Amino acid sequence: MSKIHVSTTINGDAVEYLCEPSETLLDALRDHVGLTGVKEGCGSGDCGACSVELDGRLVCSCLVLAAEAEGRSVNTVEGMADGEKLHVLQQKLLDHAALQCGICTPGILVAAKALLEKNPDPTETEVRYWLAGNLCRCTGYDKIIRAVMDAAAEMRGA
Amino acid sequence: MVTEYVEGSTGAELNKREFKVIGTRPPRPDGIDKVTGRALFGADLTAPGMLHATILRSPHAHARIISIDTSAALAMSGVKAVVTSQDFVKQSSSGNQDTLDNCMARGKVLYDGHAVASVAATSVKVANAALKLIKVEYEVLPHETDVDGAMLDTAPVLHEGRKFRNIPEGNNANVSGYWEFGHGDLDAGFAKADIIIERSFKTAATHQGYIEPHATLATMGPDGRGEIWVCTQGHYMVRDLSAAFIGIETSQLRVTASEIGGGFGGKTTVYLEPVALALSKKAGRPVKMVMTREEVFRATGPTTSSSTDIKIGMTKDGRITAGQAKLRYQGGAYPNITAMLGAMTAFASYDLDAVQTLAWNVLTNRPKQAAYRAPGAPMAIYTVESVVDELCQKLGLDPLEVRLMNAAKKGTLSSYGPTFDEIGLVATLEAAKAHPHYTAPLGPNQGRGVSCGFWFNFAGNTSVSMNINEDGTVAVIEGNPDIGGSRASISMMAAEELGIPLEKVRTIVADTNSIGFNDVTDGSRVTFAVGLATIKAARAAIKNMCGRAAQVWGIDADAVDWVDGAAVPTGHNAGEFPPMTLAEIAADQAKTGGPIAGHHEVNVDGAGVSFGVHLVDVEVDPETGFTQIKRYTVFQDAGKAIHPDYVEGQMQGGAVQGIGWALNEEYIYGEDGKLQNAGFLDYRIPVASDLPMIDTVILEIPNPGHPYGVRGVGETGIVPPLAAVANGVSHAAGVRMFELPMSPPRILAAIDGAK
Amino acid sequence: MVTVTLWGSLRSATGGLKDVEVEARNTGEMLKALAKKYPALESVIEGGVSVAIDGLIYKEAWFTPIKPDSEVVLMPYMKGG
Amino acid sequence: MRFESPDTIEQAVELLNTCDGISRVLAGGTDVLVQLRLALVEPELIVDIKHIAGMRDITAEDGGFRIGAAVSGAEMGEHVELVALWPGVVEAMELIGSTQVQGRATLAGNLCNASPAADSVPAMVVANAVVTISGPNGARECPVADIVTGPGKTSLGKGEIITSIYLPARVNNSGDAYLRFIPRTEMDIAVSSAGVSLTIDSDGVVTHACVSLGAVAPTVLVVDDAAKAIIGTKLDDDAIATLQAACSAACNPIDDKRGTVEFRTKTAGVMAKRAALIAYSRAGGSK
Repeated sequence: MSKIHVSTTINGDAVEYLCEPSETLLDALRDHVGLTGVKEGCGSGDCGACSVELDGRLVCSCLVLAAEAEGRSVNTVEGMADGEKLHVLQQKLLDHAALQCGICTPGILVAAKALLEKNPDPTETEVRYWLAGNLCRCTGYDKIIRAVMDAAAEMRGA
Repeated sequence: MVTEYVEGSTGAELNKREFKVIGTRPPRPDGIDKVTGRALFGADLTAPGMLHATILRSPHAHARIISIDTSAALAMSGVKAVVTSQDFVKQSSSGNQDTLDNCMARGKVLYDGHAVASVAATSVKVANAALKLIKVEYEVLPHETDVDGAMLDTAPVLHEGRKFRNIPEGNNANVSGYWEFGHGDLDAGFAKADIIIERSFKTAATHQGYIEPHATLATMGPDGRGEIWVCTQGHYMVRDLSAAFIGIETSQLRVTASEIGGGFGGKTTVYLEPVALALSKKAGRPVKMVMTREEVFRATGPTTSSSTDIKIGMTKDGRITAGQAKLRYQGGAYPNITAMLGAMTAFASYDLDAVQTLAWNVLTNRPKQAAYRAPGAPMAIYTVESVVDELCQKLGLDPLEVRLMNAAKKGTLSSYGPTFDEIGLVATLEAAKAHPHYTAPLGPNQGRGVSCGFWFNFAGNTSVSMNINEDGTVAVIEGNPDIGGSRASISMMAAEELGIPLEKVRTIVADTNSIGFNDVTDGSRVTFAVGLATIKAARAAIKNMCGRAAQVWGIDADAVDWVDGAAVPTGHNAGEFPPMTLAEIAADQAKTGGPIAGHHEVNVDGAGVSFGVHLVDVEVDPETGFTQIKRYTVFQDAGKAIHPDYVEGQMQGGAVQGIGWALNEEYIYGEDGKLQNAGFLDYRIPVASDLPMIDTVILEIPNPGHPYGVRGVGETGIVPPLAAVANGVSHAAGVRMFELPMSPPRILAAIDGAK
Repeated sequence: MVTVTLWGSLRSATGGLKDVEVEARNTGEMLKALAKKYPALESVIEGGVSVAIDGLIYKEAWFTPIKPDSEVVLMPYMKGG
Repeated sequence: MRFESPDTIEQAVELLNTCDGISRVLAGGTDVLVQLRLALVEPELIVDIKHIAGMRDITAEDGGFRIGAAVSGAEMGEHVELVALWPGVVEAMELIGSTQVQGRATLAGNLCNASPAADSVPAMVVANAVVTISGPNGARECPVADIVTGPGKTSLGKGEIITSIYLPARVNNSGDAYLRFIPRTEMDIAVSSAGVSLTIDSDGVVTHACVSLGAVAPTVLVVDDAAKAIIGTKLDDDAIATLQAACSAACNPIDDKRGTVEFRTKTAGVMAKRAALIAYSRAGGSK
């Protein structure tokens, strides 16, 4: 069985990798591209730790085959900061102490970014439902929700 | 002022101290790595030549292993090593042997998912294919997963012929532990009561539910020296057990803790690490192992499930006259002490003349339980607090007033033995009573629940080193994995004590060979114990620096004090020399005698105890039994909140884990003894949309045992929510609930049953 | 002499006594004296215990001083999560 | 395993038809990848249909909408006209999984997975949705209600692929709704569910109704007695009670880890009642 050659764009860079037909995008990002910021918590789309944007659409990379990324564009947490400058969401998560262990944080950030791109002024309820697929076991979500709301406010003002 | 603390300070003195860094909310030092994806967790490391290993697990709940034939797997292309229980060393302590047997079944498999063999191969795919070639012949045995069932004489015996200590006559061979606590005359106490309520409760086993599955990378060379990289709450524990299990000395094994993606008690033991090390020893190459989520649920740390009888007597005006609890906990296939902890904590919130708690720990065909945040306490206190609430309801009394009337305080003989010193329960209850939440109006189908909670704090073995760098910065080296922001709070305590800005301090968690021994990150111990050792290490460094200044000034070392980050002359030399700052002393250290460091190694004592009170408003849909949490407030005594954000985070996280336990989380076993919900889809932890904001009120009743008054805060938050939510549901639904989780089918059945 | 209060299930080892007296100046001496006076307690102590002295809980600390009027409670070995 | 992403439906059909082993069509992949992960299925061939023209389009047609087989739930939710016409179908689709799953999951996939608890199917059944299928013998059409034959089983033949689902036009004063019961607010599989579509006249009297139930039988139930109970009424309390009782009476559920027979039976009626009230309000009725 031969491997599949995939040409794709990851965080704005042209990237090529070889993958097996059964490998997921999550496996490819972590094992072939070296982007270990994308986390695996369940492998079944239930926890959201592996969230990435695929052609601008929020998805679980564990539910995408690596081969499907051919010709498409993938954004991960590693692409959020601009060099030394953190994305507003990253800064707000720090400011609000909205992370404890940090394993869910990359997925939360990618998901929250996708939300604010679609809805710059979400209500608390909208943030909570949008992030319902991003499990966090440490924080009880309180500080995460506050951080996302605060980031939204700052981004609207900017 | 001199940042000195007098040994034996009372709480009042501690309250007077003015802090500069403690109590502020700076960003966490590991934060940038975690928001950029750079932080390295258990599964994130790779090594050249690395193999991947996976585990063959039992499909049976209980079976004798007749034979294991690994030859076909070993012959497969790409397979480099196979191990079974035969590849590990027999242990002298029964506790360690149990842990080893849980890592790799010996003789019998005791639960669905019990590890039987492991294969290291060139890829996960090859390893999994090889597992299918391992032939295991089983003799399937009858199984039991229920605690009450396992105590029956007809129950299958898990450990045939094994004798457990202090088990009274009349208990069967599955009872692995028995304990009694209490004081006073129970009969006389109940005789004084105007009302006595007796109830029985059941709670389901829950899982810690950390989002990061267990992962490790182990390597062992032909020289017999090994290294392990692992997500764990205690890398010294991993070192000691892994070395013992494969029969090498601890000095030959170096363990480095990765960032840890949640533990909550579930990463205080080993599962994969000794297996990966044994495979690496055989294969001569690094071996990586990462559990799937299904494996995490089937084979790691759930809590105990429980079955409890409670009897409490009360006078009409609300005084508790006597309390009795009989707690039966099953903790899976091996002995543990969780029922004992339940028995010690059940009535700890109350000042009682007569109290008795009896506890049985029972073996069942389920995974070996692991600690989970205040192990044993949430389910015990749930039952007591439910009955106290029912008594208040029947007598028409205010639940907080009744708790205040009966609250344990300084001088109370605790239900588990010792007399309490300074504790914060009364202050916490009063804060709850005064809070607007307590008197806010409720809507239709809504109910308000209240519960107290109690948990011990632990301390233990701790080592801290502190290097004063030439540029005036400080490196703190400690050995406890940071699961909730402890590097921040340790840095803050170092900065406070040294009198320098926080940004000059960097704290790292060192590997097992780089600093002295440390107990596991558990028992809410790290901010307390590592903080204490850090403060003392700083004092050692300060003493050294004062000595250097004295030498430079040509005065007596005793004539130098440390004020606001600088050495100053005192006594008759006062004002004679300008203060010499830490940075100045550091810069000249080579000239004044060499490197400056401070360190402290100690088995810390003096951990306080911790109390919390939770208020919750719930709304129950009378047609579906669905419960919504409308409002939640946590009141907890932190002693002294070093970094209030992280204290709040612990309170909020604990509360939400407790809400999950109360409403939906449970291990569901089929008749076949197999776990039916080994995934986040059907093991339902709370999601963001299930919850309101979790409000917090931090109280600070200083712990006399810590220089800054710190109490552990990590665990107490999970104790009250079970009863608080249950009491709220009982009021909202108009029917009392006696079983957790209060899933919608259970609530609806109770509502319909009461009609 | 110090008075040591035992947790309930240990009474079978002391002939039903809940409070026992031993000669000791610190926890290590107290534990040794207990094991000597009540041999049935030896294996319990070896298996690991905690000691509460005047309300503070100590684990495996032999040299913690005990005053004659101290409240001393023998407790099981405990562990958190 | 082989991965193919053909450009035409003919190629896709040919690939599937000539594959001797197990094959799977990949649209959103939210079910297929989970099955692969758990090794519940080890297919020889995966055919990604997202590169085939039309598969990712929502097209207006005869007053209704044709939804390509690879259109995600998120894309449906963003289509204002579709949401206005069949709000119940769209909300049913959008209840499936998380935001992340919505970015991938499809109506066609939810249908072909053939779970008794599939959220979109009861909603599509009351909408009289029609499926277009391509296969070795050309194209054919089939009502949604006739696709699922049992848990995990469909009436699709070898080599057949659903290419689109058509949601028809509807007369004025019509409304639909879908509700499900889950133990949390999100991220669960339906324990019981109900879809209702109805039309009212100018007086607010129901002239047409269709009521379906999910997760309470091996396949979606259409409960004619429940529809009859509200036709000719203004959804007064008696009519609603009769509808609720008819729904509960029609249930034939199982006991499992997600719910008991009693619970499913009762809550299915509750969901139907509540869905009917929402559909009535959407049709312009007021109570």
